[in-house]
Amino acid sequence: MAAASGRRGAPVRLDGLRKDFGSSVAVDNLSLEVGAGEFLTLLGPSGSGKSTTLLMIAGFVAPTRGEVFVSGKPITRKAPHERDIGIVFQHYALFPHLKVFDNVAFPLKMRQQPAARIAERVAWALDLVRLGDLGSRYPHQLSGGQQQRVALARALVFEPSLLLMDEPLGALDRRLRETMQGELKRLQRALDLTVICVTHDQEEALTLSDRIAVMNHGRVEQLGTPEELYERPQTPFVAEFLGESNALAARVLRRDESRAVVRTTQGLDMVVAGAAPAGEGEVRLAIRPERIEFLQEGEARDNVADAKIDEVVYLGDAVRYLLRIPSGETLIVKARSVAGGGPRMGDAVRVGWSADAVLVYAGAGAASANGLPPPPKAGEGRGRG
Amino acid sequence: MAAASGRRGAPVRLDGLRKDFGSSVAVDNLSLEVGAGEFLTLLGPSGSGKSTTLLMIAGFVAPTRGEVFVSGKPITRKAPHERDIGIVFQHYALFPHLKVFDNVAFPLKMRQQPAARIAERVAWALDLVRLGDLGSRYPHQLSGGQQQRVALARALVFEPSLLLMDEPLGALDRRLRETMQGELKRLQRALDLTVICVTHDQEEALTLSDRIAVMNHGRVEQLGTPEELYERPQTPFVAEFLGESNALAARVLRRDESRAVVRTTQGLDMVVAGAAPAGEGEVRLAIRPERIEFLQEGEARDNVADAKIDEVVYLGDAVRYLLRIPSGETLIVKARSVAGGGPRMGDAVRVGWSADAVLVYAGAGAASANGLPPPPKAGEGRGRG
Amino acid sequence: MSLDRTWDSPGRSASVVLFGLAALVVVFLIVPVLVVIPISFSSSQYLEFPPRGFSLQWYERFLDSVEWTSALWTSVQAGVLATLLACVLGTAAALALARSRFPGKALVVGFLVSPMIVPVIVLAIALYGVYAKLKLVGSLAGLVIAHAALGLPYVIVTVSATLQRVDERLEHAAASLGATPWRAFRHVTFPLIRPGVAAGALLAFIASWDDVVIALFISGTRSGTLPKRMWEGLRSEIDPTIAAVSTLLVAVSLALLLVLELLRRRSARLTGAVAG
Amino acid sequence: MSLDRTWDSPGRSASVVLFGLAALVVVFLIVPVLVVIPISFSSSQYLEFPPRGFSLQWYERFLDSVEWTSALWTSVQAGVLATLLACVLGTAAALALARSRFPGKALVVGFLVSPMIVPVIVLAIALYGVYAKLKLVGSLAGLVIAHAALGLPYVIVTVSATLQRVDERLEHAAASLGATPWRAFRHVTFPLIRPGVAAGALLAFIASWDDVVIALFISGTRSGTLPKRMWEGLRSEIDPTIAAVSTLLVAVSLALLLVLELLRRRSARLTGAVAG
Repeated sequence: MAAASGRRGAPVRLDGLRKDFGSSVAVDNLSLEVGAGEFLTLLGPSGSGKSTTLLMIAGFVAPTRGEVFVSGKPITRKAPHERDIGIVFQHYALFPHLKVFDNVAFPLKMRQQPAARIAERVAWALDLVRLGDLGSRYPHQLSGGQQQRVALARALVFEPSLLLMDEPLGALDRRLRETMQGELKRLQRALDLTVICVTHDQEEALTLSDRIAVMNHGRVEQLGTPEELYERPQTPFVAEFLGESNALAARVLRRDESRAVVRTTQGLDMVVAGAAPAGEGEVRLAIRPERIEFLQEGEARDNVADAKIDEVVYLGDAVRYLLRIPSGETLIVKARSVAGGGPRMGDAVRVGWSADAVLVYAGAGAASANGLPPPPKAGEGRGRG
Repeated sequence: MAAASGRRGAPVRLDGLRKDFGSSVAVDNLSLEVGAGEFLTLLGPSGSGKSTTLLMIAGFVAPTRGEVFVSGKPITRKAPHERDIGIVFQHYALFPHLKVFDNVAFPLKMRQQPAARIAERVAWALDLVRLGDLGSRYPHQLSGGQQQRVALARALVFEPSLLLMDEPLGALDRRLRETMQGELKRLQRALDLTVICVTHDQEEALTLSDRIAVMNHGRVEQLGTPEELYERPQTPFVAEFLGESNALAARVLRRDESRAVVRTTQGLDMVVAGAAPAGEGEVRLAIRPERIEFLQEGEARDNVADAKIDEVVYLGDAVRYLLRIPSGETLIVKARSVAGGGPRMGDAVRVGWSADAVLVYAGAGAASANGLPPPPKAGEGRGRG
Repeated sequence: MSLDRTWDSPGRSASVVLFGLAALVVVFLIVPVLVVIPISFSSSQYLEFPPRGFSLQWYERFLDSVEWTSALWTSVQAGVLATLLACVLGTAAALALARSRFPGKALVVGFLVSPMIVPVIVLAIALYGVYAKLKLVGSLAGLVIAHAALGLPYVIVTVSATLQRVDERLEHAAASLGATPWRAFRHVTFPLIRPGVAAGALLAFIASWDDVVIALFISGTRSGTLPKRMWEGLRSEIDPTIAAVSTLLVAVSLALLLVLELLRRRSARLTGAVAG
Repeated sequence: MSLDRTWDSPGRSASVVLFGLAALVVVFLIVPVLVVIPISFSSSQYLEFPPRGFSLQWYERFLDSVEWTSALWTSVQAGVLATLLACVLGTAAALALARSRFPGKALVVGFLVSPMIVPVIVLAIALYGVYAKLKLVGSLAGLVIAHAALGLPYVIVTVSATLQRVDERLEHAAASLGATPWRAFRHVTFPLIRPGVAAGALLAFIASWDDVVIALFISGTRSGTLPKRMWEGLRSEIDPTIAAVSTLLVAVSLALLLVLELLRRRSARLTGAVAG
């Protein structure tokens, strides 16, 4: 990793950022602190305001209100080229007419560094991304993963106080993505970089981030570590955007301090842990598919249901089942694959899940149908782009 | 699903197909049978010949040698428009100047069907993909998933004897992809379609296919059901292309009929099941990350190792660990996530795996480094495209 | 979701530069041309600006003169026929060029677009030499062929550019759906390249409508075009009818441009901006 | 991996159409032009084909004549200066147009490309009127301005087309890396649109090099261009020097085209076909 840089990432603070486009609010009073050396991801569907936020930090969009602080100093009135922020763009935005070396040297040339210093820094940056020997290639002669690493080297070579990334792995192959995830994470830790990353890809967010801010309609729905968000999503939106969920609408039948019994609209009764929200009694439920287990004869759980297997999808290390239970609900269940075994399509099975596997939210209506199979129009709104 | 069609998919046979481009062989003596109503996927990296094979079946590329049979009749000399094969193209290739209705009606108009019949069939096809009410939109007014379904309706409306698909889900969002996978599969079963699909995405292949042909260098490396390929890959290439694998080079120390003991190049001894290949004694090993388990004090397995956790990647329903064992090897281990628990970075742990979790292949050298983290240049060759 | 194209930046200074330029061009080109228009409606007997009163006398004189009206008719005939010829040949050539690969292709392209490169006066002299032998001088056919050749490069260039943006997979899709190559062209390719063909047609028509030099050499007295007749008019006497004819020439060119722009917008609206 | 573009199909019939067309154009346009070349090397005293013997007499006569050489000098000066002016203004205008959005933008574009649409004879008449008042008739400056206006639309069109293919994110990237707007233009945008600027420059030069009509109107006797001098030469006597001048005109146009093509290929090779 050669002579590491002396600088470390700066802390960043967004203070009441707001952006209106005409009469629509793209980002609504967004405040956020990112610690020095932290990797924070803005995760959300398109139109959630995450890209606009990134553009405001980078200086390409002027906020309607609010202020961006880097190392405690406001930068909102600076032009993009004065901000000292490295950006890795979605499709890398490498300069096609410049060799790899000159691409990486670009920010140093703009800063009028002496040639010797440039050569040394570029070599350092290319070594950092393990492309030391490709300096004389043109970008179009590189593979997608190599281009991505050149973009990274170019964004890091001038030791910016902050690194922004826009869907950094989106253009890569599934396989390559896994390799690059590890590499990115390692670099970020080694150089102690402050990174703000924008993505709509939950896996990218989970694997890279120290903390994730899930955005929706210009606001942060929840901010926390990947585990916090996955295990304890605070809204149905977060539960479904991050990982798969069985979403059900239900009514509270009775409750005590630690438990409640709810009945879904289709008539399935269920024990749920924790104090169910007060009020009308209408609630929304979410259950992670991997929290539902197939039960052997005689095994018991807080909640148990008989079911028929409608569909079996083999995923290699896991299997996803679509079950129909007598009340009419469809449940997604995800289990580890059992070599040469496991239930098959059409089988009658018994499944169970514990009371604390059920997440309960106040409010009527099924937690939006996103990601749930039967109505195939669901999830359409969440296109790329 | 409305009045289903009377026809079902035809059986397809590829007989000794070969295609040379100049001096390079794109497809090499490929023979394959696809049953009526079967979903077969050609899976492979770019340059493996899978796309050329699809183009030869469609009639856009003339084979150098060999014959394509549909329903037992040779079609190799027919022009593409005489072949009666439906194709779903990678980016859908919808006609941008025609409304959805006219896009779907196109093949019927080309066949000079009467207007009433066209209206009826188009309505059937649009209902099939649940887009009945969008006939008067233009393609650019639809979301990616809707466009995909229009392309499907258009390829199915003339009841082709065979449906070809080129990376059918590649342009969709991860979330939408899961929804469409289910829908595609359901349609294929309901209409009893014969489908040949081309993809480089292992997940697409696993979830959709009845059988998968893994291609490499113009040849089929292995043909079988998703489970067969994942559980019993016959070559290191298949083991690594389909799912993740720990690849190790080793030498056979001793063997009997049912077991053998091997020693990796770094000096880790391991018991493996089955008769190890005869010969020199040089073998290649592959172990699925999810077959390696964390052991409690006192638990035993065929193979056991102490390890230090180098890296923890949280995936939501699972966690991927990178372990370093005393002999120096790095192992990837994938385990279900344990709410609020599980080993952490830097922890010392004990892991174990059974003898039959180790796949053994003849031949020297580590099964190519693809997908294995430390040298990050690995896996680069497998770009998109 | 990508960093999109809506940032608020250098718009302002860009607009200043743009307006400055537009102003320059307006002063040096548009104003002189605009001056011709009021003159053509003048009630005066002389070319003068500003005109003293309004009258249509020069347009009446234009319409009453057999010389002028027959020149107009020749211009229209030559323009329309040459445009048709250039469009058919140019579209075919563009398609053939886009879909085939052979050695010497660059040379063939060079030949096809050479009328755009060879100085028009050289072309005129050369054509005159050949046409004299073929007895085509003074014939409408000769003029149409020469003007079609002038327009051909425009059609080839615009159609080729449009073809580049049409995904070849659309033609594959049409074939897979049962369309013969001709039907695939008629129902898929042609509708998608129509904007390019229309733009090429406009440029080809204007090349013909505009041409002075070739018309002077190869159109005879009976078959003179409007610009040729204007040229001769300027030689003999200063006739304010010229102003009326100029106005007419400009009006036709602008009207065609307007029609083209409206067609383009409609097709962009229908197909969602970029076809393919 | 997509269904790629290497299928074996309709190439053959396409090539037949193409060769037919090329043949037509060759017969009607290229052959006449080519005939001029041997004639220019003829040892005969008259315009005749095929020439009887080889000599450079007409080239000698051309170089010995002050009239011809000063016309050549005027053509070169006007061409180069007009091209420079058109390129600077046209590139600035194309950039401003691409990066700004304001009401009436279409109208401004219309003004800027109007020299391509307004018939050249009308333009010539109108310019003569204005230049007469500004005392620009017969001056090199007048000719340069008029020719720059002729070339401007070509530069705007080609540069705009190239700009469209340059990813705006590259400019964002340059800014994020510390480049001021001017440096981002100089080091990123300009190198990427250079092929478009070069193509526009070629077309602008040829528009000037080619022009007969405007030169006839606004260049005086002292400042006549080559095409104007040719025109006058044809009027007075039939002089085989014309053949030599024609050959020269064509040679310069072709040489420029060739240079442009070589530059384009080199840049395509360097940047991997499509920039951005």
